[in-house]
Amino acid sequence: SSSSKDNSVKKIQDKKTITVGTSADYAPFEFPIVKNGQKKIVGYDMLIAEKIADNLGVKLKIENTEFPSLISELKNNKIDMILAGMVSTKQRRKVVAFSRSYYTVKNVLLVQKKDANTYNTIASLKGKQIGAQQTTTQESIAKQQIKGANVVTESVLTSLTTELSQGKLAGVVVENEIADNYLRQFPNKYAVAKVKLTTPKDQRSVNIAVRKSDKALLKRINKVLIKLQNNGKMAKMLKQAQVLQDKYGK
Amino acid sequence: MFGFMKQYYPVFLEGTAQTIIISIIGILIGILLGLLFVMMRLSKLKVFEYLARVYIAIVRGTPSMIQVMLIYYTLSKVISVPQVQFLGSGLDRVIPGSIALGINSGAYTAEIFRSGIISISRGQTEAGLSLGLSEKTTMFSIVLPQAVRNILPALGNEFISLIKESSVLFYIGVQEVTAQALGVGGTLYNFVPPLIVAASIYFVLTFLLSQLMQFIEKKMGRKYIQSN
Amino acid sequence: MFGFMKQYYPVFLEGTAQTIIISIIGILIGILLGLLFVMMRLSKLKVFEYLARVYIAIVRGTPSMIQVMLIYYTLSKVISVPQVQFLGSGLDRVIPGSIALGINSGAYTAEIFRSGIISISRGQTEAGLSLGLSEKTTMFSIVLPQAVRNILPALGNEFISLIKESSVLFYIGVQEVTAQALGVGGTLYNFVPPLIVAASIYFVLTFLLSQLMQFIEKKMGRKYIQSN
Amino acid sequence: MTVEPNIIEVKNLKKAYGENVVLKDISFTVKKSEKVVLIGPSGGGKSTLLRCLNRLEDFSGQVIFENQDLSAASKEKLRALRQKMGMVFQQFNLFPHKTVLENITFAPIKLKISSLQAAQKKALDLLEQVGLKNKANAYPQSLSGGQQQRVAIARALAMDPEVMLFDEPTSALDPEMVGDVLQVMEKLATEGMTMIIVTHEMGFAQEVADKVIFMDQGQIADSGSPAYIFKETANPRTKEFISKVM
Amino acid sequence: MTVEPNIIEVKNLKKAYGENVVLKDISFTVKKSEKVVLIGPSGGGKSTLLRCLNRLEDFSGQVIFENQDLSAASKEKLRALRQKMGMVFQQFNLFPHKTVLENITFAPIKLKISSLQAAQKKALDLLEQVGLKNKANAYPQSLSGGQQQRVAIARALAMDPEVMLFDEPTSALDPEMVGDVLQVMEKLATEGMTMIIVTHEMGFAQEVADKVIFMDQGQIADSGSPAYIFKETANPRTKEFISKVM
Ligand SMILES: Nc1ncnc2c1ncn2[C@@H]1O[C@H](COP(=O)(O)OP(=O)(O)OP(=O)(O)O)[C@@H](O)[C@H]1O
Ligand SMILES: Nc1ncnc2c1ncn2[C@@H]1O[C@H](COP(=O)(O)OP(=O)(O)OP(=O)(O)O)[C@@H](O)[C@H]1O
Ligand SMILES: [Mg+2]
Ligand SMILES: [Mg+2]
Repeated sequence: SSSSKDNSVKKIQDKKTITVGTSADYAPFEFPIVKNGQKKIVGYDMLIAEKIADNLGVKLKIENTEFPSLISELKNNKIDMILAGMVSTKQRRKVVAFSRSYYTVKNVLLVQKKDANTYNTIASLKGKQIGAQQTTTQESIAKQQIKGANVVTESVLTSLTTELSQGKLAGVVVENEIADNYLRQFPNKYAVAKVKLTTPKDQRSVNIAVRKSDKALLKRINKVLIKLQNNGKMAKMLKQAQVLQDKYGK
Repeated sequence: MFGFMKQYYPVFLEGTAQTIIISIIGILIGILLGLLFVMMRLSKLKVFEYLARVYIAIVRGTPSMIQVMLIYYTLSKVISVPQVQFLGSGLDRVIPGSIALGINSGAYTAEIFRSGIISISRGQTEAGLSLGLSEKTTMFSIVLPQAVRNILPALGNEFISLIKESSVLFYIGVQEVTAQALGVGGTLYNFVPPLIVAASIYFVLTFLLSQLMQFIEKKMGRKYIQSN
Repeated sequence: MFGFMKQYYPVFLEGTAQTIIISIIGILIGILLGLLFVMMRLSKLKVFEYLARVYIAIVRGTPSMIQVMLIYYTLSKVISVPQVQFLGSGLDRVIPGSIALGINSGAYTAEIFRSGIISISRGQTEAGLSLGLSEKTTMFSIVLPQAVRNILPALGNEFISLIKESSVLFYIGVQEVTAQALGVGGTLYNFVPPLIVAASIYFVLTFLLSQLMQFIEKKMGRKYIQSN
Repeated sequence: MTVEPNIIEVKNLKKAYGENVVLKDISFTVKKSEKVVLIGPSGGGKSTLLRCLNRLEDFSGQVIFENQDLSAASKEKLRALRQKMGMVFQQFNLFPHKTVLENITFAPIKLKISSLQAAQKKALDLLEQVGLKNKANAYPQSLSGGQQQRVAIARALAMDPEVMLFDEPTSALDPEMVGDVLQVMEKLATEGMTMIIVTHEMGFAQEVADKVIFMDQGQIADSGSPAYIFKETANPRTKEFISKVM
Repeated sequence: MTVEPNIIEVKNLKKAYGENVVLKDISFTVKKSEKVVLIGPSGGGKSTLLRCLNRLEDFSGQVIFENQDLSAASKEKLRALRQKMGMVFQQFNLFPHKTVLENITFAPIKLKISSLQAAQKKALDLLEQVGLKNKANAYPQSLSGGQQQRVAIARALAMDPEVMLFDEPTSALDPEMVGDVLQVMEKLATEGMTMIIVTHEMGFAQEVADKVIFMDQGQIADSGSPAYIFKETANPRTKEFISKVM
């Protein structure tokens, strides 16, 4: 496109590949499955990434690493964009550019089924251990809102939910969609607590991150997102990812 | 590059204290388990020897990260520790975590003890026995004191690697120095400077430990190795 | 509990292959660096000795996880590796990652070589020199072959710990066995069973390696240690 | 020589390490106050035999010491019997982490045979006898080999043994140290101690021995008075060995 | 004895390990075909002196070998000179990872002094001389100490040395092995080899030596013909030492 001042799109098209960075332990956004004996990283984010690649006419390559290192990876040109359920916080906006939002986050507290009605207020969580993934918005929500609780941070979400299921943690702050998936998968094990967590405005929208210099790419990505939203495919893809996780997460 | 330290140094201090504490607990438990398992390993009862061999083989054959997580999940079902906060982490994590470190270290310590015992020539045991001393007295008063002296360098190395391995406790939510560095790195969106700080802290800790070990070695040795 | 394996075994196979490959590269680089640094360490040129000491001290005094991340970030700025996919990870990660493993292992290997060289009595060197052989020939034809044989067990241990440590490459996105296990755990929303699978894989790998080392040891030993 | 009772009887002693039969059917007796010297080529089984006498090795056959069967003795019994047999090793085997005095007093005190005072007094007496009273507070490593061996003898004597077993006590010593140790042993011999000695010091053997046993390939190949073994024997293996080492 | 030129001249040789002065101003000469025996108490510096002669240690003072100053020699020169001095150690120091034959042929082949065939032929000749031709393909560990030492002598001889240095070649041996090694050395002596020998075998010294040097505390305390050292000397330290070891 003529308006772009940089050659970020051209570079990708020359390479014939766009590399997306993600941290595939965050179903249904991104998670590994085995299909026909082949490992694949799938999920809502990956479906969107594919559409972007299609639109650019290039192949999609997925780099799977730890969530906390994704932004470093992007800055070091190891990847071209991040789709990892990443929320566009003020802090992050200082270092990377974000696309328009493709998902709005609501955070909830995932608890054991037996505690479904135990934690109704912030006060009821006083002195309890609450888990949140390190360097995520959930960590800051837990730390800022659940006053009086002890926040435990670890790098992998699953290790937190494993602890929850064993009673080591009273609850884990997770994104609504993930909580839903846990409930669907293990209806007898988990529940969402009644306690209200507010998700601050700047921590609500999930976006795609690119380098600040890659303005042309960002423009292209926003175009794709608008199209997917308008033709209703976005919602379908989320469903599709949930179904996949239900199927493979057994 | 390290300007962030002005703001974040308390986090690193807390993490360092946590690392020191879990390492000390881990080392102590490792020594106790090491003694127990080396006795089992050298025991004439085949069951004991077998159990000790299996323990040592499993610990040495699998990554400590996985061990710590599995031990932590198991231990936390068995022992109950009050959820008191301590240097930014619950004691119910710090304690099983350090025990897990100790269980890991015990296997290595047992092997070090064994090499030390083997290094003391059979002649020392025979001299003890031929004086009519019991096998236990010979082991504890004649062989072990010499063995400990011989294995001090190896023990020092094991303690140093325990300090470094203690960073795996970050997987079970213990906020030791690596966890803190990664947290700060995540906030800064740049891991390199906080990791360099963490590495320097480990370097200082392990350096101090190795100086301490050398001091002990000299002190134990001075008595009886006099060049004539 | 392990029903998921029916579906997910290819992931673990791929991860295992990746672990094996990075370990082999790491071991080879470690041996080369070990040889280089032991020669520097024993060199009469103080600069070399000093450099080797510093390298060994830094590597041994800091956690391998931090080393790997720092080396990776540095290397990836310096050397450019094509981003070819290989067993689920980019070569641009696999290669700097295994080099980082090798740089870590090299320090330990150098110290093992040194202990081996020291263990060969000064008499062997003197016998070589007194025949008019050069110091280099004496080192490479007389001392080193014997040293290598003496240090095989220690080298074996070092290789085993390298295999286990290779799991730190998952921090830089190399999809080795631990990374795969954690990923599968994410899909299953439970990662105890995949971690047990990963631990078993490491156990088998390290067991096979130690068998191999014992076989080599016997083979090297058979020749000349004959009980008379 | 008066006729004394047997203090040690070895009957059909056999010992193998795996396939390797090291002692084949050894029988002999030692009378009270008798000095028996064992000689023979390397690997012949001399050390193994001494170690069996103290049951530091398991074996088949019988070793009867003061009318007690060692092979059948309980652990406690065995410890009591071992106290009555002093043993001196080729490599001295002093405890390097204890002073000379502690080396000598450790067992008597630990086994509650003497009080600390009594044990120390006795140790100093013994050190005086072996000419090392001034080394009481030294550590073994600071002594020469000959001095260490004399301490080892004092250590064994501190238990008031009935028998002393010596396994090549001088062969790890520098030549000029050998004399001092042999002198201590000669003195012991004159005082009437029962002694079994493995040695290559043929002069000493001729002088001190009541009986010389020539061991070869795990067997008693020849035995008799020093005069017999060193001069009269017709056994070709004994003769060959003697000619080599004299 | 004909008057031969000096093959080795040692002038004011001094050697210290840190503070510990081990050799204090040693001077002596060795003539071609001469047999010099070094005796003296342990720690007196005999081994250190031999090692200096081969410049295995750095030292101050001069060692002149065939009119070349060893202390000033370049690395290559030094290697060439060392080839002309065979050295036999107390602990044999055979290369355990090489067969007997390889032990002997390794240096000549590596240094391109002989072809493989020539070296092997010579090695077998030498093995025959020391009575071990049948052990050519054995590894050192399978040999007895005496056999190993004889191989070590053959290894040194394979370089056609002008001088042979022996450092207590028999003191690590079982007594019945000593004779075989001394016999090989005696033969060498008769054949006219220049030899410097540290030994405690006084009988051998008396028989073979042209000159005996008594070293004590890093100095030549006494020296002369065997008759002088063993019988006539008035030096009290020599006399004391001789009385102890004879
Ligand atoms: N612990 C052991 N295990 C296996 N074999 C052994 C052991 N100890 C000794 N032997 C073997 O037993 C045989 C006799 O050894 P022993 O030490 O009793 O001989 P020796 O007569 O004392 O010889 P030397 O004069 O060399 O001391 C040798 O063949 C030796 O290899
Ligand atoms: N590498 C070394 N470092 C320090 N001191 C040494 C070294 N080698 C020998 N010495 C010292 O040098 C002195 C002379 O030793 P040397 O081995 O030459 O004596 P020796 O006459 O050969 O004795 P022995 O009869 O015991 O072989 C001793 O005091 C010894 O401790
Ligand atoms: Mg013996
Ligand atoms: Mg010497």
